[in-house]
This record gives sequence, C-alpha cells and structure tokens, in this order.
Amino acid sequence: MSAETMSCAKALNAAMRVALTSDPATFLAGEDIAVYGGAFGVTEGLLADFGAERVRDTPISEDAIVGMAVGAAITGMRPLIEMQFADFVVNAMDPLVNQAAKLHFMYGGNVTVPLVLRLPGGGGTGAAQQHSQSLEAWFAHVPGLKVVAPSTPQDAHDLLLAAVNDPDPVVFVEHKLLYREEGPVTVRAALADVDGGLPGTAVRREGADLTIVAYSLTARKAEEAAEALAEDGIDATVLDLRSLRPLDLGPVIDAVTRTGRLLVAHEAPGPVGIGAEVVAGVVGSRAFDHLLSPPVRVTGGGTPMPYAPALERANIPQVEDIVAAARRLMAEDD
Amino acid sequence: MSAETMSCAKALNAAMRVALTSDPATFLAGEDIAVYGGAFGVTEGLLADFGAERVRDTPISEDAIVGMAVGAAITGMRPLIEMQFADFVVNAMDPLVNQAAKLHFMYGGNVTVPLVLRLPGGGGTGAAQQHSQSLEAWFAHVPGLKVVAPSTPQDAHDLLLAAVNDPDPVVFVEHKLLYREEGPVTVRAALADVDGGLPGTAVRREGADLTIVAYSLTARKAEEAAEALAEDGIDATVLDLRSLRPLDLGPVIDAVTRTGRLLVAHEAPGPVGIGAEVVAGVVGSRAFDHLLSPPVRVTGGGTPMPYAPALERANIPQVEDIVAAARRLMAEDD
Amino acid sequence: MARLDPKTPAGARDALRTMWTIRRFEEALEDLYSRGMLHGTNHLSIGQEAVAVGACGALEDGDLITSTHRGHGHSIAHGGDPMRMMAELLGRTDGYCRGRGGSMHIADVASGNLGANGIVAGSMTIAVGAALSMRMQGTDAVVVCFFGDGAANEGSFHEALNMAGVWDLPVLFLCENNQYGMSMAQDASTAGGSVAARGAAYGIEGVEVDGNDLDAVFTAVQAEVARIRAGGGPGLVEAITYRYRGHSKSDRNLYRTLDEIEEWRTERDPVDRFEAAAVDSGRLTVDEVDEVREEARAAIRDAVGRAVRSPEPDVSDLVDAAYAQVPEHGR
Amino acid sequence: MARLDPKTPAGARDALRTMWTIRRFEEALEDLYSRGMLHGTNHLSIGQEAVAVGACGALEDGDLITSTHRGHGHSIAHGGDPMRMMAELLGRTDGYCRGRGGSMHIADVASGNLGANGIVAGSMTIAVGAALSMRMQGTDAVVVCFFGDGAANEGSFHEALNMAGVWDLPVLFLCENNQYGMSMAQDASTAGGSVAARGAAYGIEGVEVDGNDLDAVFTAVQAEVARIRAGGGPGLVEAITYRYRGHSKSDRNLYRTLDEIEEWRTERDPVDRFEAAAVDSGRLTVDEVDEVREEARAAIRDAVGRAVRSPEPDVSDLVDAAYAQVPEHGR
Ligand SMILES: Cc1ncc(C[n+]2csc(CCOP(=O)(O)OP(=O)(O)O)c2C)c(N)n1
Ligand SMILES: Cc1ncc(C[n+]2csc(CCOP(=O)(O)OP(=O)(O)O)c2C)c(N)n1
Ligand SMILES: [Mg+2]
Ligand SMILES: [Mg+2]
Repeated sequence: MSAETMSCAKALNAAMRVALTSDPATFLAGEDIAVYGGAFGVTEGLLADFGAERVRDTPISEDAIVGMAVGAAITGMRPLIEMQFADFVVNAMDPLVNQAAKLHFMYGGNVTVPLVLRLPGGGGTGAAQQHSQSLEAWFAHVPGLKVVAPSTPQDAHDLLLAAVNDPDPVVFVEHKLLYREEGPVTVRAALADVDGGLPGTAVRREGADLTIVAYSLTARKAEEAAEALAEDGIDATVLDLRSLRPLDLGPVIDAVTRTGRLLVAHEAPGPVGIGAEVVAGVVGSRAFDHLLSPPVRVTGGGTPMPYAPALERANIPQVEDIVAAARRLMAEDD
Repeated sequence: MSAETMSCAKALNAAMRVALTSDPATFLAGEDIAVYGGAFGVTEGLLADFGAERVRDTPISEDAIVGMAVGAAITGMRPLIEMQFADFVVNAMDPLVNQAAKLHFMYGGNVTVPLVLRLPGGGGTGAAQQHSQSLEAWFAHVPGLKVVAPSTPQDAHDLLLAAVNDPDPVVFVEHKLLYREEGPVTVRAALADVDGGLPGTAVRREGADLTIVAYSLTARKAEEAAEALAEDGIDATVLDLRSLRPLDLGPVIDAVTRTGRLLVAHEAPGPVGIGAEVVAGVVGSRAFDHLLSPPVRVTGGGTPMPYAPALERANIPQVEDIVAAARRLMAEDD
Repeated sequence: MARLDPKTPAGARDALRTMWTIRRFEEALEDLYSRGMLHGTNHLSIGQEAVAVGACGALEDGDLITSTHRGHGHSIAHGGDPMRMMAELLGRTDGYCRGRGGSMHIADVASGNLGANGIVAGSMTIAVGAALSMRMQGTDAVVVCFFGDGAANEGSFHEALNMAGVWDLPVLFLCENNQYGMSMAQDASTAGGSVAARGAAYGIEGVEVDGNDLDAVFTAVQAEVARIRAGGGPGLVEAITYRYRGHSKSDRNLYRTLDEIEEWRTERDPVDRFEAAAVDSGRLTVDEVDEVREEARAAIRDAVGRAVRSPEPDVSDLVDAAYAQVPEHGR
Repeated sequence: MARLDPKTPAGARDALRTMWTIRRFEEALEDLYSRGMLHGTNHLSIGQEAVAVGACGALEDGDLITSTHRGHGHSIAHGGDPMRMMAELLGRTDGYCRGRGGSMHIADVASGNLGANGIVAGSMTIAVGAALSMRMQGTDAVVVCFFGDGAANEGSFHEALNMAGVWDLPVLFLCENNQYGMSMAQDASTAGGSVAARGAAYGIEGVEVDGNDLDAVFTAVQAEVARIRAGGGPGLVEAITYRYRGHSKSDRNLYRTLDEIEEWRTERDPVDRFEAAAVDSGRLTVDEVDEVREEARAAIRDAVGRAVRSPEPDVSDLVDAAYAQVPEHGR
C-alpha cells in the first residue's frame, strides 16, 4: 500500500481499525471512546463500524477498566484500552502493576497478558497539574511491563499494531500534542503485517558532533533543534527511543562512541526519569571511554505542570532549550 | 538522653510516641495498626496509650486512607499513615500523586500537606510478587513529594520525626528486614528536638579506592561488603543516601572525585531506578573528569519477586554481589 | 444559622444574585474563550446554579466544601471573589492559585473552599479527611462534598462513603446528577440507576431532590446539615439537574438530542424557576428581579475588567515552588 | 450439570472428601511450617471449607473462578491437584507456578482457576473481564469471584460490581464473610453492616447464606449460577463463615476471644455439620464417613510425599522470565 499523509490521531485510528478487522479477539474499551469518539477523537467512527460490543464505553472506573482488561487478556482476548488522560492511570496501578505486569511470571509462565494500555499524556494544552503528566518512567521501572512511545504517525500506527500482537502488557505512551502532527503513513493490511516484535531505537539524523536522544513529542523537538544547530555548524545525531522498556541502547552507545557527547531530552521530570537511565546505561558501557564531556539532560517537571501559559511553557523543554544545552555542551571542551 | 539499643521497629514506635505526645495535631491511621499493632508490630502499644481516636484502624481502603490523610493535612492535622505493605500504595496513587504532591503548588502555595506515608517494602520474606516491592523510584520522580529511606534505628527514629515536622508530604521508605535490626538510639524528647529539616546523605565509611552508594537495607549490605573488600585491601567509601528526593548528591560527587569509581546498589529494579539517577547526577557533575572507570549498578528486580527461596535470593542484591561487582570495578582499570 | 434564607426577601435576593453571578461568570468565560483569551479547557455549570447556591446557602460560617472540575458555581456560591476566580482562569497573579491552577483547581482553603479537583471523585476522600479533622479539632463544622453522577462509579466514592459511615463523620456527599458523565448517560454507566439509593449500602439514607428548584435544594441540604451537625453521621443528597453546555470545549453533543437540551432550558431552568417562585410568593418584585440581574452583570463586568489587568506570573515563580520547604541539600 | 450433587450419596461423598482434603491440606501446611520447611506466610481456610466446596461443586465444566490470598480451599474445590499446590508452597518446579508464586498465587488458568491473588479485591475486576471474555467468545460460562468481607470496602469491589451490572455480565461475586479482615471486625469496617445488602446499589439482589452449611451454599450458588447462565446478570452471595486460625502466621488473636473461636469450632463446624447431615439424611453411613476421612488423609500424605521430592528451581529459570516474548534489542 502506498503512503498517505495523515495525523498521528488518524494513524492510531487506522491501526485500531486494522486490529479490529483482522483479529476477532481484539476489542476497545475506555471512557467516552465510543459515542463521543474519545476525548481526543482518536477512536472516532469505530463504534459505527464495529459496534458497541467491541468498542465499549465504560463507566468512570479506571481500576475496573484495566482490571477487566487483565481478566479478558488472560482468557483469550486482546483488549486495547484508552486511559482518557495518562494522569488517570493512577487509579489503575493495581491491575497494571500488581496484576498485568506480574501474572505471566507469577503464574509460572502459564498465562500471557496481551493488553495494550494507551496513555495520552504530556502538557502544553493548558490543562494543568492533573491532566498533563508524563508518567512513563514509572512503567519502565516495572519488570513485566513493556513501554513504547512513538513520535511519528507511521510509528504510531506500526507500534500500536505491534503492541496488539505482543503477548505482554504494553503501555503505549502518546503525547496529546502529537495527535495533530501529520506525516506519511502506510496503513497495514493486517495485524500480521507488523510481525517483527516491538521495534527499538530509530536514527532520525546522523551527525558527528553530538548525540541527542529523545522520545515522543520531544523527539520531534530534538529534530528541530538539530536543524537549528546545523545552521551553527553543529552536526547532531538524533535518536528516537520508541521503546522505553526494553530500552534499545545499542544505537545510543554506537552514536555516543562516535560523537563523544550525549544530550537526553524529555518532558517528564528529570529525577529518576528515562534520561537518567539512558545516561547511566551509556556511561556504564564501552562508550564511557569515548565521552568528551559530561552527559546532559534537558527535562521538564521542575514543578507540577502549571496552568498559566508562560509558566507551563517554562516547565516543558522547548526546542530552544535543547539548542541552548547542546551549544553549552559543545562549548564545554572547546 | 543517652542511647539505648533498640530495633528499627522500636525506634519507629518510639518516634510515633514522641510525635503523638508532643503535637496534638498528629494522629496515626492504617490497616490493623491499632488493635493488632501493625502487620509488623511497629505500632504496638500505641492504641493503649493514645486511644482509638488518634490511633485509627481503617477499613481496607488504601485510596480513602491516603485521601483522608490529604484532607486532614490541609485542614490542620499531621497524619502519619502506615501502608500495610508498600505494594498496596498502588491503590492510593491518586491521593498521593495527583493530590498530596500537587496541592501546595496547584493551590498557589496557600496550603501545605504535612502528611507522612510509611511504606514497608522489600523482599526476602518469602512473600513473593505482590508483597515485596521497592517502589521508591516512582515517588522520587514526582515533584512535590519528598522521599526518605533510613537504614539505621537512629535514622529511622530521627527521620520519622523530621518527616512529621516537615510541611510537605513525605514518603517514608522502610525495609521489612530492617525492623529487627538493632542499634543505639537516642530517643528524642519532643518533635522540636529534630528541627534541622530532612537530612541528606550520610558517610558510613571513608575509603580511597571506590565509592559505594546505597540506601535502606542495601546500605547495611554495602557496609558489610566494604568490610569484606577491606580484607582484600580494597578501601571503599560507603554513602547512605537517606533522602531520595531531594537527593543529596554533594557528598557523592565529593567522594567520587576522590575515589574515581562509583558503584550504586539497591534492591529495586535497575531500569529507571534511583541508581540511574545517582549515576547520571554524578557523571553530569564535576566528578566526570575524575572517573577512572564506568560507574556500575547492582540492583534487584530482574523479574517480579519470586517465591522460591533460591530465586528470591537471586533477585535481590546480596553482600557478595556488591563485593563481586566492586572487585570487577577495581580490576577494570588495573 | 444558614448563610442565607431564601424564604426571606433578603435571602431570596442574595440567592438570585448569586445564581445570576454564576451564570454571568460562565458566560463571560465563553466570551473570553471565543475571543482567544482563555487557554486550556473549562467545564461550565450553566443550568446547575440552584444546586451550588441552594447547598452553600444552607451552610454556616466555618463549614467547608470540596468541589469538582465543574466548580465555578461552588466557588462563587461559597463566597468566592469572581475577580480572583477570573484572574485564575486568565492565569494571572491575582488568581486564587496565582495563575498556577486554572479552572479545575480553584481553591480558597482559608475561607473553607478546599478546592476544585481535576480528578473525578478525587475530592471525595479529601472531604472525609477534612470532616475527621474538624471533629478531632472539636469544631461542629460540616463538610459538603460535591461530586457528579459519573463520579459515583469511581472506587473513591465507595471508599469515601464507607469510611465516613464507619467513623460517623460530619460530611454531606452531594451528587449533582446532571444526567451525564462526559458523554455517558447516567443510566448506562450506573448499575442500579440511582445514586441516592446507593447510600443504603453504607447505612446512609440517601435523599433525592429536584436540583433545579433552589428552595428544595436549600431545604433538603439544610435539614441534612443540621442532622449531621448534631452528630447523626454522614449524608447523601442527589440533586437532579442538567448541564446546558457541552462537557467541555470539544464536545459535539453526540450523546444527546438538541430537543432534550431545549426542553430543560425552557421548561426547567433553575434561575427562571426561582425568579417566578420568588415573585409569585411575594419575596421579590419584578423590579427587584431586574435589579438583581443587573447587579450580577455589573459585578462580573467589573470582575473581568479588573482580572484582565492583573499581571502575568513570572517564571521565577517556579523556583522551589513545588515544596513548602526545600532542605539545604535540595537547592 | 453441576459437578457434584451433595443431595446424592455419591455427591455427598465427593463433597465430604473435598472438605476433608482441604482441611488436611491446611493442617499439613501448619505441620510443615512448624518444622521450618515452609517459608513466607500463608492464610489457612480451616473452618471455611463448606463455602469453597459448596460453591465450586455447583459449577459446570468450563466455569471459571477467581480466588484470594486465602485460596487453598478454592483451588482444591475447583479440582486442583494437592501435590502441585503443595509443591508450589514448597517452592518447587512441580508447583502450579513452578515455585515462583507460592501460597498467594496458585493458579491453573487452563482448568479455569484464574488464580489466587495477594491483593485484597485484586481479582474482582479480573473476574469481570473474564466474564466479558466468556460472553464475547460465545460461551455460557459463569465466573465465580471469591472475595472476603474486608475486600468489600475496597474501591475495586464497587467498580467491579458496577461494571458487571451495567454490562450484565455472567459473574457471581461470592463473599466469604469470616467476620474479620486481618484483625478488623466486619461491623467496625463495613458501614451498613451487610455485604449482601450492598448488591442493591448495583441492581443486584444479594443473597445471604449460612456458609458453614454445605447444602445451603450449594443450593444458593446453584440457583444463582443458573440464573446468571440464563442471562440474568451478575449475582452476589454472602456466605457467613469463620476462620479458626489466625489471619496469618504472625497473628496473636488480639481482636477476638478464644471463646468465640471455640464456639464456632464446636457448634458450627462445617465438616462436622455436613457429616451429621449426610448421615442423618441417609446419604452416607458412619463407616463411609470414616472411609472418606481416611481417603483425604491418605491423599494429602501422598501429595506431600511427592511434593517434597520435586526439584527446586534453578536461578537460570529467571532469565527473560518476566516476559512471554523479549524483543532482540531487549536481550
Ligand atoms: C479519574 C478521572 N477519570 C476521568 C476523568 C475525565 N473526566 C473529567 S469530567 C468527566 C465526567 C464526569 O462526570 P460527572 O462526575 O457526572 O461530572 P459532570 O462532568 O457531569 O459535572 C470525565 C470522564 C477525570 N478527570 N478523572
Ligand atoms: C490491597 C491490599 N490491602 C491490604 C492487604 C493486606 N491484607 C491481606 S488479607 C487482609 C484481610 C482481608 O480480609 P478479608 O477480605 O475479609 O479476607 P480474609 O483474610 O478474612 O479471608 C489484609 C488487610 C492486601 N493484601 N491487599
Ligand atoms: Mg454528570
Ligand atoms: Mg474476612
């Protein structure tokens, strides 16, 4: 199939359509996903085409939504769940962390828990403290969970299908500001067309001077930052992690070995975030001997997400923050 | 007052007694803490001395327990909550993360949320996947929460009093295997006797060859490991973090600057754990230029905590694991 | 004594003015939003004014409320200053939260508004703690906990009512049943159908009331609050009402008919009904009603005018702001 | 057709044998524990046998159960192999979970035991999902969800019953009310007092039954399961019973009197009662009763004998074991 231009929201929608069409064990559930089409319109039109049994509006009961998905997953279904905002997953941590993540191991390998939990997160929409969080670091810390975070429409599409195919519980991190971002997408014909397992780190740009690592919306910002840096004659490699657990560090280590400099950026808070893991993983590797200067993190979340636009903006890493940090990093060993 | 020998459990109990005696705004609540004396006996005897109004048995309702504490804290009380096992905090993530952590900032600085949440965690008791977790990394990731993790009876006592004094919500990490560990404790006479704020990193041992950083039970193991290493002529500095958020990295950076080698150990899973933050913080500091070899992490949690004793042991860093990793680290640049 | 008594002319005037103030406040927001001056989203309570005003009017000084994402009406009815609320929505330093919180987080703890909350049912357990706190401190204050019909399906609802029940706490759970969650009709989301009837599960006798009848809300809440204040244990009131606007800004009303909305607006509007009742019963004259309307309009015009002149916060405001006290080693 | 019919001699024999098997299994655990051969903790169901056996006996092949931390009885009653259970408790490779899960996590999904659960109320929402799954797959299976009286105060209880209610799912929530949580008396923890009565909040007619009367449990569950299988929507049964042993190993019984325990043991023991009833009604002779007891004792002796010879797992067992499939880049 040839590529068409579509938004991330549409690419996700198309992936759900593929899943629902090609596997009768799949179904969708979540708050306001059916009649309303989802708080961000991602599931629009699916009720009409697949019916209320497979596209299920739920009560406002996050614990039951995810617990229900666990029960369905261990008995032969493949639930695809939308948490209306990532922030509400706090109400479903037991089924996610104590159940979904553990059952395969805990029950001796005798069950699988093939569920996908979509988490629309991130700030920049003026929704403030309780509707703007990026909580992926928690899930990447939990053995038994997989965590992915696409940044392009094609990846959104393919990773969602790969996640549905996966026998393990997958936390699918979405950034609300990506939904309207457009790009070329080749829509897959069937679930089976995406069968390579969950993909790892993607190289978005190759450059000799420094390595910028990011994921989700911030990966797009990193690409923009690299363009700006190129105008200054600074040539950056940009890597998009895509999978946060397992973390595909190989390409990061390769790139840092070449460039000698590492900058990791994400919107989630810095302390004990994905950036810490990337830095620790890289300096604990053979890349250690090639490092020219201390790895740098550019992160958000110094405070809970503020409402006022100027404060909110300051609490989220922007393109210029990445550019400035990269410049400082380059200057350090001049 | 002079020191007496007591266990961590008793030192915590004594701290609660001090708090209840010296501040009428304090009260305790939790599952089976009153009549039963707590699943681990930490609150034993307090019901008899302070009565059922201030030492409250609760229904099995973790969400309401912590939410109740938030409501009490913002209206003038200082609740001291026991989560029966750290693992059950998954049911209270909304009041803890979306409410307690955020209210001070979110409501414009006009309220404080002085609550303490005690989390008995960790493995080694044969309690398996759902009763053995070390979840502190999550909380250290959340702006608005403070996280402390004592390893000695005196620290258990003093940190709990400091936590009660603190105007912010404090997650108080306890390791179940520490409860019976004994040490000298000077019992404070009143809350006001611990008024320096939450303390930071403690130096447990000074050595020139490498720096071992740990916290909670693993800090005790690190000390033992250092003794074993000393017999080999390897002289380790051992640092006990005590506070995980804010993280007191100054002493770690100083030590690594001197020793050139860093090993971080904890029982929680490695990926996106406290160890990652320590490594990333150190390599991002002036210590970078003094590093002789790649920092190393020794962690647990490769799988959910297994039940069978041999498997459980293998999933938790033991003294000999720290020793072996330290030896490898020393050998690396020989 | 209750803050207002709508059965008296003065009380009726206060109640009507407050209802109009809420409506004008929400309309002003719509206007600002359409002019691109508001960011984020907000949840308007137009159509539900009688619940907030009737309930808060039945409270006494020292009583507390907890509120929801749809909380502007609660805040105003509890005595909040529309200028400071508007400043908050505009993200200005004079806002109740210094512009940090926005629509879903307006709080004024000092005056007993423990806060709006962006988490559905998120304030229900907080209300329980506040009630315990009031009792432990020896006050006879009552906490009114507003929540929506959708919130009644959250686990927090259950744990909150149970804990309040076993501890006999002075808290009134007040459900604003506006028939829908975000899009889900209450009867599709709520097994058993009735929120008030759920009280029985906790030994609480639930009370259902016409939430568009201010006098009825006032009377029901006043009776419950008196019972609770006297040590009778927690209460549960379900006020049946309706929201005219979409759930939030992105709503296309796919889940209900325009006829349904129209019927509620024309047949059961709480402001219209109270005006008619007040005039019918001789509490207010038609002229007084017109006056009150004008007062509310002027008050909101004035509030907006002052709010837009409030300064924007500076990013330096964020330094150490997540904590009340940062230890030396944390700086 | 139900798996056993205790009203027939053969069914009575089966039921009694299973009750004794459970009791002997638990006693064997106490013995192993006191000899230092068991690590961790465990929660014994001695005194509650009639609930597990009566309820599981009323099920048909293909029906599912979810269980709790106090789940040995459920597992045996649902057809679990005591040898594999014992091997699990000993942490051996022949255990149901290969020694990874231990007492609180015995599961045999293939045979319809979706698992014990260390989280109070943790399996309630899982049961809802399994029921949905069964319906979507076109089976007429029913899921029985065991839970304790203490679990009825968790938010998960509420969300599970509500969701099952609005979706009309084939799940029977079966409360084993043994009067206490870990130490908290049910009436001190549970506002309203009755779990069965909470069904009304979800449009479910709760049924209370004497949980120490096997015939009564069987009859009540059989009726509910039949109603549910026919599409009647979820059910709720509260079986009143009692645990003789401490909550777990560390319990000093501070929250109840020895007299109370003694009274239940001597006056209302479910095994004694069923033996008497079976003999009285002519279903079993006294000799048969003795035989059955001996069969159970022998079965457990044999199970323990084989379980202790099962190999211990090797730590290599942990490699990649958290996942069913590890991507190349994750190795
Ligand atoms: C825990 C949680 N789940 C979901 C949401 C998203 N959400 C916000 S309001 C709302 C509907 C709430 O319905 P109801 O309680 O009836 O209040 P109403 O909006 O009708 O006033 C939803 C689903 C949320 N904010 N928090
Ligand atoms: C979420 C959670 N909270 C608390 C516990 C600790 N705990 C284990 S069993 C138990 C008592 C449960 O009481 P009940 O549901 O009546 O079951 P019973 O033990 O009486 O069989 C408690 C508090 C837990 N395992 N999970
Ligand atoms: Mg509503
Ligand atoms: Mg019980």
